[in-house]
Amino acid sequence: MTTTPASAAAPSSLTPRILEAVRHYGTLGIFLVLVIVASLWSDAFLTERNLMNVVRQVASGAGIMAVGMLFVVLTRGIDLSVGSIAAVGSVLCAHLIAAQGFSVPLAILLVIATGAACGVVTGFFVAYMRLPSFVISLAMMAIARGISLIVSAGRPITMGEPGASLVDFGSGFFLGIPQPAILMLLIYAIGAAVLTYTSFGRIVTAIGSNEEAVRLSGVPVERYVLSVYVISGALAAVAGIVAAGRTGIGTPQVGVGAELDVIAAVVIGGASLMGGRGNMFNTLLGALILGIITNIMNLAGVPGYHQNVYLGLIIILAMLIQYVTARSRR
Amino acid sequence: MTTTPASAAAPSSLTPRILEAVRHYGTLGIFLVLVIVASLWSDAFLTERNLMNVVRQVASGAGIMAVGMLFVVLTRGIDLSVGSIAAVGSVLCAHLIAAQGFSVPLAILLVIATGAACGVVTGFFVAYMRLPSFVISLAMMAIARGISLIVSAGRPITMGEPGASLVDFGSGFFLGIPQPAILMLLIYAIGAAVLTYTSFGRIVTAIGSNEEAVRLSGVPVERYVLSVYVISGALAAVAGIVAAGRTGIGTPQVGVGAELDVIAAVVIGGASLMGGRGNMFNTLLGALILGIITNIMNLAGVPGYHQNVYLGLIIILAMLIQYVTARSRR
Amino acid sequence: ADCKVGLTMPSLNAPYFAAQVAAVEKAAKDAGCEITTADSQSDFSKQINEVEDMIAKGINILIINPRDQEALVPVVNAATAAGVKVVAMDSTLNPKANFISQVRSSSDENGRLVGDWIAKTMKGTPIKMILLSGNQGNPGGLERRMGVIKGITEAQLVNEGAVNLQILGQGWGDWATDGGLKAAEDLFQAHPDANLVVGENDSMVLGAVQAAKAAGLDKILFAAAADGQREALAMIKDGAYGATGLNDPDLVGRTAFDVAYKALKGELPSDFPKEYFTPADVISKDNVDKYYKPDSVF
Amino acid sequence: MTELVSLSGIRKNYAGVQALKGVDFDLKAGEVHALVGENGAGKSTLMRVLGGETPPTSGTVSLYGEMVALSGPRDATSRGVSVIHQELALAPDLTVAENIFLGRLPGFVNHGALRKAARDILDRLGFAIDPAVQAGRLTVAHQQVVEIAKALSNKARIIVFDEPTAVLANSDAERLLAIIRELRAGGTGVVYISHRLNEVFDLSDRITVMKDGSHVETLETVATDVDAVIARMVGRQMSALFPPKDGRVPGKVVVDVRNVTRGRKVRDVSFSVRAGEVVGLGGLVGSGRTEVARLVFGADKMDSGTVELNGKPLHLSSPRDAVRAQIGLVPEDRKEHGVILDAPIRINTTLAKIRSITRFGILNVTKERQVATALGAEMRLKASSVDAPVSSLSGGNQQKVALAKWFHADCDLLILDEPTRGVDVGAKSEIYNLINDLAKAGKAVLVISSEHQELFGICDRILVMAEGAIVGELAEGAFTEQQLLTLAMTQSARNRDEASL
Ligand SMILES: Nc1ncnc2c1ncn2[C@@H]1O[C@H](COP(=O)(O)OP(=O)(O)OP(=O)(O)O)[C@@H](O)[C@H]1O
Ligand SMILES: Nc1ncnc2c1ncn2[C@@H]1O[C@H](COP(=O)(O)OP(=O)(O)OP(=O)(O)O)[C@@H](O)[C@H]1O
Ligand SMILES: [Mg+2]
Ligand SMILES: [Mg+2]
Repeated sequence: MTTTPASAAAPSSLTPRILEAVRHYGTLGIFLVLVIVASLWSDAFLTERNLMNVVRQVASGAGIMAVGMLFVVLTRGIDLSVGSIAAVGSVLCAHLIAAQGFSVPLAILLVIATGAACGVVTGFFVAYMRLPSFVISLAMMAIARGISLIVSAGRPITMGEPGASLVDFGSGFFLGIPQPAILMLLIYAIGAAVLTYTSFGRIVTAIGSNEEAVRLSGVPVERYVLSVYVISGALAAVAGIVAAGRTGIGTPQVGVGAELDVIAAVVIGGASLMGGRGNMFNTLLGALILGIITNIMNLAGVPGYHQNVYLGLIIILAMLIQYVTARSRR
Repeated sequence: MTTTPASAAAPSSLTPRILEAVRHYGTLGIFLVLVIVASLWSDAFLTERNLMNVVRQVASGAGIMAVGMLFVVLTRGIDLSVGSIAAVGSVLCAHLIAAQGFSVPLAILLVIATGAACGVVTGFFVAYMRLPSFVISLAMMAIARGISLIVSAGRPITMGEPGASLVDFGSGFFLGIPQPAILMLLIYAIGAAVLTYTSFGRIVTAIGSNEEAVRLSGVPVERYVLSVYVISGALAAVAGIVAAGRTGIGTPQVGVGAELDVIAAVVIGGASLMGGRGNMFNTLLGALILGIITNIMNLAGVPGYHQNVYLGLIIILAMLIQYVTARSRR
Repeated sequence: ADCKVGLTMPSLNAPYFAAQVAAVEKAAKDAGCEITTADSQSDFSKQINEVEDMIAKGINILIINPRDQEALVPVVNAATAAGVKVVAMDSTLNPKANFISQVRSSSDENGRLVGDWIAKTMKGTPIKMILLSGNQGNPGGLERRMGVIKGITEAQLVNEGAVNLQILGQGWGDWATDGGLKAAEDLFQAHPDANLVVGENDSMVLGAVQAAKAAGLDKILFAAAADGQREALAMIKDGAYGATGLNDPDLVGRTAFDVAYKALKGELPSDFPKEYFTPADVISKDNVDKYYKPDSVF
Repeated sequence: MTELVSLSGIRKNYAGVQALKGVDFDLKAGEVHALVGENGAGKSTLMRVLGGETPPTSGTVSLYGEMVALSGPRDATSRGVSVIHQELALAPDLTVAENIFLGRLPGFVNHGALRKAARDILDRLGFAIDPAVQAGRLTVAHQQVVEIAKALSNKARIIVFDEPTAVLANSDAERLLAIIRELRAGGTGVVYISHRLNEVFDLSDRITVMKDGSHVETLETVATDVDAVIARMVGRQMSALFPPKDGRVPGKVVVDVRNVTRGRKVRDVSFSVRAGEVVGLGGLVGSGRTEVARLVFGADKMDSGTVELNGKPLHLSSPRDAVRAQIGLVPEDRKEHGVILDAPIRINTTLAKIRSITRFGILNVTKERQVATALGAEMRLKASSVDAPVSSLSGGNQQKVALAKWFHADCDLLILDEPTRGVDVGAKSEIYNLINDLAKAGKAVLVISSEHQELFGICDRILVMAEGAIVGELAEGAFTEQQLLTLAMTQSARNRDEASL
């Protein structure tokens, strides 16, 4: 009997693309509104110098770490240890260069490896023992903070002459753009490519979307879950190195409380903590949004105690813009 | 025609109960191991005075807030604002009593109402606008911290004579047990009763398991989601009041970073951040476990920098015990 | 020796505190005491817990750098009641509490000296100042900045007969170098006409020095209300950094322990003051050699 | 014919439950071996063993004559075994193409090539599903098609179809059956699990019947008939699948839907259902039936139109309004919308009317157990106890829990969206009886189903939808496949013609 014509509704092929676009514009909308408000609020905002400051601040703050965090969040995990690992990165980098006499490139390699190793520990327990990432990464947060304090004996380590090239990098410009910002953009570009164009990225997304489906497709899920924590740890260490390069010193004070900023950047960028949803471009916007908020408050001279209140209100407003622009999303 | 015998397989009736029990013993197992280790490690641990210290510390720390957090977590949400709301509670309580001349009971009522109001704001955006709780409560965290700084002008407020009854409560004993601890146990008992024996508790849990199914059963999901943030805010304010009672002053420094401790207590207690799973008894154990860890390190004289490392290692070990005892859980 | 020392710090997350810990630990070990150090991680209720735990453990000396001047009062009283010799150091503790003494440098006096030095150095120029504060609600920070402001005001009144001080903005740097850097970057954008940066500690000002360098601002004077961190002293030597107040963690730590130890031995003079200040000074190019030790902990 | 699979003495115990009690099963190249049995008989569990997803407690698995110990799904896949799951296993945030090739994505993904490959497979299946769309945006039926495409793309030699047609309309199911025949002709061995026995007889070479975790009998399809198979499945003779419709007296109009429209999915839909009447809503997949149900239930907002219940206009802004007005909906997506899998049966049962077991907000769990147990018995729910989580039930029994919720809530209008999806014949017949009982008790019932025979068997009249609009109505006596499809398809064709003009 009766073959039915293929029942694909033509409009439905468009819908997801529109929705996809709206999702983009959710974060982009906030971003643009914020930029407009900021430039009206303070003349100093839209100066080249200030904008370069903001991107450099973001690069050595939540920016780079947010890339790793997005990978983690895509798998439905969370990594609270990033700020502490950045501290380890900063301290260890300065220690290796100043006290141990390692060359800058070698020190950087070792530090990134250390960050990755921290990620291996977290990832192992999360992936293979199926323990909740929140608690395990909280434990790693404490451990890494402790290590950074022990290595530095609690005080800043000046890199001095041997670390000059790192400091040059941290404060230098390339084509008028701060070098740390270029590094950050590069990391985002790589992150975006990995997420979109490699099986790794797709599988990571799939795991957050439906872990069981991925497992049943014969994918060794554990390895991928482990990897995202390794990436996050390694990038946190990179963030620590950038912070050291920017100030010329390694200190265990780096990244205290940074985990919340980093996760906030990812979520303001539209990623879901329930996994499977999020992209690099919006995450970058999310990090920039947070950076701009504190920047404009300093420029506009919002009194200290009120800055907290403004920060909170602006974040809520930002999310409301996302709600309005991306209403149909959920 | 056609009747099928209802073939109830007898053995399977046991399964859920066994699993339930194992879930209990996961956290209880950690707890017992920790108590044994602690009493071997330091003679001072198993003294009445020390144990009373620990419960009072937990009561004015993460303990009370964890009850509210469990409700939030059960719905698949997160509330990062608890520490800041506790600060508002502590400052406002002292301000009302010392500067405004309110009576202690009235001040307490007003403060709890304020905490609840903060919860209403968070809950409104989460429940009715469907914005992610992580970001909204992060915003509320900043706002509440700002409010506590503004109200107190950044300085501690001494309650003095008018607040004497509160201070008596904070440092007093009843039947040999610190009064704040009794309050905490009472709150846990009520929380457990609400969770187990009321339709509210049941629906909250169900929302975390499958929000859509609950909505499609005709339940006004939004109201319930709003409520859990109100509970969390109110209990955070209570924690702030207890802290004020313990020290005799209200200060905006209360509860900095407490959110992570509180969530950790809930998760160590076996609750899932993916919602729908968790119970009061284990949450209490989770809070006590965290309290004991720091207590025993102080008793045993673990050096400051190393405490972080130990804390992290003990948390991981604790989770491993949970893994071993509750292996079949997932 | 029955000498068990408990040391509790508001945070270990700052070089100044690290140096203090090192000083107290060394002094305690030299005296043959056993010492336990605890880190309150910026949370005074943690610090209360720590003191409770230490009392339970049976310490007989408590050196406390209190996270809060009021909140720690009950537990300090409890410690004294339990027979512990309590000495506070560095941060203030309400003097109504029962303890032997508090040992610290005087923010007021240091600030006055630093302010005086600034006013002299910038004589004739209207001062446009950027202030770098630690964290909101920190009373120590408040004392430090008010000390400097008082010092400048008083010196200008004395020297010039009028106050010519404008504070363009206040940034928050969380006591750390990168925090100070970020806050200074923003403030320099908003106020390119600034000619003075005052920070509540050296770490933040070190960040501001870099921000100024990056922004190409070279006519700025840098000063900190207190500290004397090694890196800052090195820059004072070079002339890149103006001045800082003397707040020697080593001296404060050692003195605090000595006072407590003497009390334990019953050797402390009965008229020892409840508030003891270590000598104040402003460290500038003129006298930096006296204080600069390239191998110092801090 | 070579032996592809041989399972022998397979036992599987889940903490306390013996899901399989020593089952033998074999599969030859180029045959379709049907596996039938009641809900919970152990069919899916047996296939999970074959797919390497769960190790058997005891027993052996042989592939191509060689004994193997499968280490996991990957191992099974690499040995040419593909299982299409009963419970959909797609990653909703990934595109269709990515889902199809999920286990074998190349290191660097060329999305263009991937989509093309996916489109080829989908075209071969005869479905024009856009490979670039996120899988989560597809209807359940289309998701099922993607699952099938996923298995086909594996070039497997052994393919297990676990109720693949449960969510498909008849016409789409036909297309799938054609594909399976093609696979068989190519030498693939197919295990086919279905509760649609007519399909089983259409397609299979052999039929294995399972009951309560045991192998009952393996029959040559040509040498047996439906009744014999049913008798072995349920352990006795079944007289009729559908209860007699007499004894139902249509009363006054309960629900009156007028000019309801939502976007292009639902266009100007009007109909009414009387008390004591069972009205069917038929049509092809994607014709908008589910959407109509959700609108009447307040789960989605209508652009325009009105719904009256018992003569009073309803303001439907959420399901809550509908439930308060005594409307119930058993949704088509059981797992996502119908039940809370983690929660015990009793909690699911009382969820829509929790008031009935509370006083001042305090639960009376004893009463709840009684209520749920009684309802379970009435519905012949196969469960260890009402405290067992719904996730521990077989698919058919989960569906009964979804139904029980609304029986408990005691609605005036009950909307059932694909109520017997994945339900065994015995249970189906029970559900039909339950629907009949509802009608007899004076309730209004609206049934959406893609199984036309089912609509014919239980409805008093059938509304036919196409492209979001009601295109016709079949009265009792005029129920034929031909009629229904003509209505459903000519309208679609006409619309397309209009569109192309
Ligand atoms: N993970 C599990 N834990 C406990 N019991 C289980 C589990 N999976 C299946 N069972 C039980 O095993 C038995 C067989 O289930 P199975 O899903 O294999 O049935 P089925 O024949 O596929 O039924 P249906 O036709 O409804 O799909 C059931 O009693 C079920 O409750
Ligand atoms: N969440 C969704 N997003 C986008 N399109 C959807 C969604 N749900 C349904 N559709 C589309 O809406 C149309 C109507 O779908 P609906 O589910 O109402 O049809 P149906 O007749 O019930 O079919 P089915 O038998 O699949 O349930 C279809 O074209 C379908 O592809
Ligand atoms: Mg099955
Ligand atoms: Mg449908």
